[in-house]
Amino acid sequence: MTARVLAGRIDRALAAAIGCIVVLLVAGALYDRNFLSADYLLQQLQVASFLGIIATGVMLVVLLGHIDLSIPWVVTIGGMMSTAAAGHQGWAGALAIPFAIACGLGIGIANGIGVAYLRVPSMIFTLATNAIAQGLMVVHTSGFAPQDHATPAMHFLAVERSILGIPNAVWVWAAIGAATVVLLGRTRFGRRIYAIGNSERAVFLSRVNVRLVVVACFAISGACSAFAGVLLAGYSTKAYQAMGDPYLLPAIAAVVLGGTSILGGRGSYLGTIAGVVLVTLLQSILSIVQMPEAGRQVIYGAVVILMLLVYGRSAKVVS
Amino acid sequence: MTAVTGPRAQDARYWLASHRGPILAAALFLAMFAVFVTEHPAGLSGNVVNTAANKGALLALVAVAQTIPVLTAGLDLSVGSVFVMTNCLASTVVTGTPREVGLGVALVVVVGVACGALNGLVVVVGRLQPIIATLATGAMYQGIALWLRPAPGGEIDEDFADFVTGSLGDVIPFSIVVLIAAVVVIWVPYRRSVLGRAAYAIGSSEQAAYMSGVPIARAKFLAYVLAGLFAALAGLLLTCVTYSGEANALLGGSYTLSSIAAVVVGGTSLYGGSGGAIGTIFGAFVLRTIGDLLFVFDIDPLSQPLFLGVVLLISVSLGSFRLLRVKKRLDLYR
Amino acid sequence: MTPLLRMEGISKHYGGVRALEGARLACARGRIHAVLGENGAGKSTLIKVLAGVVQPDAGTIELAGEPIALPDPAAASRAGIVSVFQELSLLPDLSVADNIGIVDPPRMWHRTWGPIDRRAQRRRAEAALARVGAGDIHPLAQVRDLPLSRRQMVEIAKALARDPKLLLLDEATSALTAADVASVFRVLRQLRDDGLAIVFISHRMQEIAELADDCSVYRNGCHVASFPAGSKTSGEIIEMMIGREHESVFPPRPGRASSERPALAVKNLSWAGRLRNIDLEIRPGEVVGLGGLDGQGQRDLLLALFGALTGVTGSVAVHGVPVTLSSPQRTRLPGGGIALIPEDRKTEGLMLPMSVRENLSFAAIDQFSRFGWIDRRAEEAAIASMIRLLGIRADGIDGPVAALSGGNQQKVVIGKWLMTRPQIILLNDPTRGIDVGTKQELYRLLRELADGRAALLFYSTDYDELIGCCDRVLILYDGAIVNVLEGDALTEHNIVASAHNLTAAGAAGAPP
Amino acid sequence: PDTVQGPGAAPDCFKPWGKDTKFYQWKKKPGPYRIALDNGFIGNTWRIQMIKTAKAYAEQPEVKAKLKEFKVISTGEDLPAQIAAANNLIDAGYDAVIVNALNPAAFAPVAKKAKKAGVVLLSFDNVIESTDNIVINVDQVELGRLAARWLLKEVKTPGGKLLEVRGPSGNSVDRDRHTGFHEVLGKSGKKFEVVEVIGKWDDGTAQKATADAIAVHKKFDGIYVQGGSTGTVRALLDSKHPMIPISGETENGFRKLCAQNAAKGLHCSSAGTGPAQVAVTIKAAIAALEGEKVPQSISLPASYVEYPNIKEGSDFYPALSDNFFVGNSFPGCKIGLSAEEIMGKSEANQ
Ligand SMILES: Nc1ncnc2c1ncn2[C@@H]1O[C@H](COP(=O)(O)OP(=O)(O)OP(=O)(O)O)[C@@H](O)[C@H]1O
Ligand SMILES: Nc1ncnc2c1ncn2[C@@H]1O[C@H](COP(=O)(O)OP(=O)(O)OP(=O)(O)O)[C@@H](O)[C@H]1O
Ligand SMILES: [Mg+2]
Ligand SMILES: [Mg+2]
Repeated sequence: MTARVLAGRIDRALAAAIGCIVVLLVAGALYDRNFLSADYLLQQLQVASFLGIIATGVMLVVLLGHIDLSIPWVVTIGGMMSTAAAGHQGWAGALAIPFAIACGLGIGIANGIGVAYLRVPSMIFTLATNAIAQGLMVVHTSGFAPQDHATPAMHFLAVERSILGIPNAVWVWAAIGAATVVLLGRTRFGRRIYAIGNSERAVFLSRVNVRLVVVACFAISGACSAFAGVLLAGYSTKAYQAMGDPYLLPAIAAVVLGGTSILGGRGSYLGTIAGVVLVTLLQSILSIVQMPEAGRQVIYGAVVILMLLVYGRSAKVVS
Repeated sequence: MTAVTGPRAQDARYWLASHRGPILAAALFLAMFAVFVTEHPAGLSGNVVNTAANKGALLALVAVAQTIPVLTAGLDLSVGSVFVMTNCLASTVVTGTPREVGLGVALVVVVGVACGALNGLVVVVGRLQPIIATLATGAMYQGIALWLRPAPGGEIDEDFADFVTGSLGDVIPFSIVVLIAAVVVIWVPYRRSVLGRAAYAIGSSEQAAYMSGVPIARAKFLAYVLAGLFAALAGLLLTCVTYSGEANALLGGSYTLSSIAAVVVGGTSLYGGSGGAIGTIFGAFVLRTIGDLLFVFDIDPLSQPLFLGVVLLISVSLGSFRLLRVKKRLDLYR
Repeated sequence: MTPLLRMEGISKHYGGVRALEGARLACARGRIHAVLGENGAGKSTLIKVLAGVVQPDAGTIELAGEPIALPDPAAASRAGIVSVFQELSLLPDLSVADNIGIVDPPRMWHRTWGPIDRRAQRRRAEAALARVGAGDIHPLAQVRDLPLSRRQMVEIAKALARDPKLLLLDEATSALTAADVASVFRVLRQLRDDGLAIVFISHRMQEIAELADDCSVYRNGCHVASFPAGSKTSGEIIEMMIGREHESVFPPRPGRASSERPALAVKNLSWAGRLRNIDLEIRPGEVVGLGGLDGQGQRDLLLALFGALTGVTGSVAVHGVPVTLSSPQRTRLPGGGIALIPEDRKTEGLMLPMSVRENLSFAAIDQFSRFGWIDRRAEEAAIASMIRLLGIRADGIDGPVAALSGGNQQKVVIGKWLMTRPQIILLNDPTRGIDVGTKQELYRLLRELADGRAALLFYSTDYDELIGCCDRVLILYDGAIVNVLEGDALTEHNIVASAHNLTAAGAAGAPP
Repeated sequence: PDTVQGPGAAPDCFKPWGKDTKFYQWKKKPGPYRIALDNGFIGNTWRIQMIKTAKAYAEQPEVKAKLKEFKVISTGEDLPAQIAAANNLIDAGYDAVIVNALNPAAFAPVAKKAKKAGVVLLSFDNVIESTDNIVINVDQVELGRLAARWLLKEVKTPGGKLLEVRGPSGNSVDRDRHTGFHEVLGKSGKKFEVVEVIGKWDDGTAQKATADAIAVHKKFDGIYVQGGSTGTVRALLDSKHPMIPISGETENGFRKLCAQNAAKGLHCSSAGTGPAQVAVTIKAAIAALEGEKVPQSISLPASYVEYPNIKEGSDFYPALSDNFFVGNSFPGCKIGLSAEEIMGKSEANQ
């Protein structure tokens, strides 16, 4: 495999994802012209940005060769903690959003510690922290009957369109995305993420604090999810139980459809963006054309497999 | 290390080293179950054992299904969907005359095998990452389940169901007999077969296995087929437990995730190459007993999810005690 | 008589890289055929073509006069072609017995359908191990737990247990100690006399001289010449391999360094019963060797000094300053720190799918980054000079290292560490799988590093190397230093004698 | 139990489902009783509210006096675990077991077993489809019909486009409400095109689905949303779609939005089942254990309110959470304290 082949692979994922997006839009437009209206497209972008922010964290973790199944309830924690803090007077209320992100960060760090220090497979450690996060939120809701109304700031970030008529959520995602592109491509930390995904052992023997990088990635993932929870609360103007449930599998699917190897070490953020848009559009279009849930699931699965067959095949086993 | 170094003792040491996972899981299960039955007002009665067995056997079958692809360093995220889909199917076809019931059972098993075969094809011929390929096929099976059973219902031959979920002589739960039979008739021969060992070889190092001339494609394919088979057996058992079918995506999802946890608690490495069905079965029973602890400790109803989460976290982290014994830090990294 | 094997016009290209170009090889029954060539000459590719692992772009293969297709390793195996690959093909999680019996194991009840007969398999494994002289390996041991040299023995036993007609050994002895090599050679000669054809690849010239009946030399993917062994001097052979003249192998050793403060001083270092009370001192400019039978704690000692072990006791001082080596990060010290060239480059030294650039600069990335931001220009410049310094042959720096030949990969590993400008360099058998030409460059490089006031601790399984390169050699036995050889006492005889811990002090040169 | 003739105890509270509903009578057991609640899923507000109500009800002095133990077990989404929990509760000798079933069809074996063991089995909300237990529920099909009737009344045009935001696929309540809704529409003789999307009773999902539907179809004449009604109204408001009649569930947030926007022309009807039905179920359990006659199937009144009657303080509570389910008062049942009070109290603690 030469660099060109490798680069070609990533480009192919991106190109295929974009191709699929175009096909979906055309198919949608054949069903109803309004699919191509700016209204509809901007709305998809707005909704995609919530998923995109979550997928950003997921991608970092997947690049390490791990997975984060605690997404659903960390999103919920983000929403519920921000609204709960907003209910307080004074500085606690003002710091609602940072507070929620800090909560996500905390769970992310716990995930990282479990994975990096206790060496529990991420797939089940994060499963357990997800269960704990859910337990905490049930206790939280039942205990103090907390405030769960979103603040104007949250609503502003999630829904309003301040610049060029583009939803603020999209700008937020763009900023996070740009930071991620830089982080992955231009920084030492980014190098280390890819390297750990390829050979943790070699990275350890290169005097890198592997555990710290792993903890950092899980922490970022937790923070991203919690922040997405804040935006979702802003979108719905409230936080509620299980609000993160619909985001786990789409986030993973988006990352993988964007060409990131689920085994880690390979992937580009541009691909993830395309994956997020693709998944969002696919869900939306299947919903609009009133495909019954049964058919929707079958088509969803088939599309994922077909797309991966186009570009996601692994190399044959030869030296 | 022991001071004994005779050849027997040495063999025993190697045996112990390679079976540590199942032994630990079994010990954990026995301890938890002992606490549960001593606290249960009915004690160690046939009914209590039967209830625990039925509940445990369901997850155990799904988790065994998960184990086999995991041994090849794969993963089958569709086991839960196949479980649910075969449940929906069985609630339609396993009814009528004894002959029809028999044919129905056979059909359910065949469909499970077919799902496994499709997974196998996608993974082997399509060369897709199993985790994502089975996520996608899982969605498809879930869709088919919804199509088969748009709302909960259906029926199953009640005599058949009662027999399967009952106890032999009110002592030995039949579901345990099914489980043991599955191990003896399917797992053990598989473990001893060339293709079974090939699964371990692939999980250990696919590259090396290929270079050694191990039949990779056939072994992987078979692993997914067996996963489908075991998931279908679980779906059948679920139908017997519930007398009905339901295309519940949440149920499938929770079984898929629990099955992975059971595999890990049972001592099988998610990286493939080591472990096995016996450990997984105990792992599944450990997980199932966690829920029973709600019975034992009087926990505030709204704190129960938190309690379950904490116990789950502790049980999956128990394995990290082995880290204390690791002398070579390098060995922590793969 | 037609040779057992004849390959003609074999070509293989990887993208723009030419691995083989019209190569040929013929070898006869009852002969050991050595294949020689520098790193990247295409030897392994040739073997992989024969083993069915790699499909050639062009060319024909005949076995016993019949054309044969080898679409996959299983086909080669059926044809009686069995290989020991440069990267071992063992299954780390399986037992030694399972590994040896992985293909076509003995079965109970029925020859094709019966379950595997584990007892018979174990007996077979024990016999195969005993035959190559590795009876010390327990058949139930997991391969993962064996040191590299034992694994290599298992791999050879596995190959022999398959009753080959044609046996291919690609650097099968690269990690073996002299004693193991001797017993393997005994078996190989026996097999040759039984009528097997054997293809043998090694970078150790003395092994070729000792074993080969015929030789074929390759260069840049092309066949250069074939001739009976002994008809050419080793100087001539090396010239054919590297295409230029070849000088004396080891660079001259300067006299002993002055009695200045040691760069590395270790006192009473012990670990887990595997290292016992190790005392050693290395001064700047010194190259100290670690010798002895393989698995006597040499590798553990290097790992301990690199902070990769837990529970190490004793004291370590670098330039007189006591340090706690509780993790590799701690070996990053002011003024350069400690570097370790690890044992297994594929899993420990490199991130194979990543580019040459990313691998080379990985350990030294701090030098090219400010606040975590990488200065790509500075990085590129440093990489370019390192590639020049080591003569790394790569198709640009943005291709994956996986595409480099074994020897070039090893150079990348070394380059990666040299970029950190270490003051203490720990080398774990760094010349494994490196051709003579490169080896020689490496020896020169080590000496230059020492001259640049680095302190080197050098473990090698090759005694000549220890003798030629080191100022002093510490012989380890069972985790303890049993002898220190230097000056005139540094001879092969003394190394072998003290490696087996046979010598009372004085019999083979007293330690200073 | 014996099958007996009505009328049963507390006829204002335990209203028989239909004319031919049987009445059950168990032998009077000496109190105090051990009663257990076997709950499945817990991760949503409705369930949390339900459990809090159950606990609070069991703590009321007159109820507490009759109870030796009130145990609650939540098993999560895992159906077999919920079945096993029910079996364990029966084996452990609880006098009555109450189930909110994950799958209504799946508890037939449990009902069989309870009958054999002489344990009183009751179910509510997602009720057990078996005559071997006492069923307490709101008529879900009727809820669908109610929505359709109201929309037919509000939508003045002879036809048009309606949006139906449905619940999770495969669920029996979703099916029932959908059936009732279409039954009435079908019989109305008007020509409506119904666009169905899936909101999964989840505000976020419903909001997205509604927003997408509006963006593509541009104009609807009315909406029926089974759950996640707050999200649907949000999407309507965010899209600047003209106000249209919406029939939704009983979320406090939904009713708040309706009241706030009523002046702008937003007309709503809100119908559903409050979590306080658990208290009615406990009451029925005690009645059965005390040897009273109890209908096998009890019909609870739906909490229903429509424009312009949505009143602050009785139909919605500005101080309470949007996620709160209103409509918990069952006047005939004299439950003693309403869920509003339970939630309101802890709200005040803050
Ligand atoms: N650009 C960055 N963005 C975000 N986090 C970073 C960045 N660079 C480093 N980090 C985080 O900070 C940690 C410390 O960085 P640094 O590169 O100094 O680690 P190190 O050199 O391995 O550690 P040390 O030398 O202190 O033992 C990293 O492991 C990583 O988790
Ligand atoms: N998979 C591959 N992709 C791209 N290039 C490859 C691949 N495998 C080998 N090559 C290239 O083919 C050439 C021959 O490699 P080969 O491994 O056969 O060399 P070798 O003679 O065995 O060298 P060494 O002595 O270092 O093992 C090298 O230039 C190498 O870079
Ligand atoms: Mg080679
Ligand atoms: Mg080599």
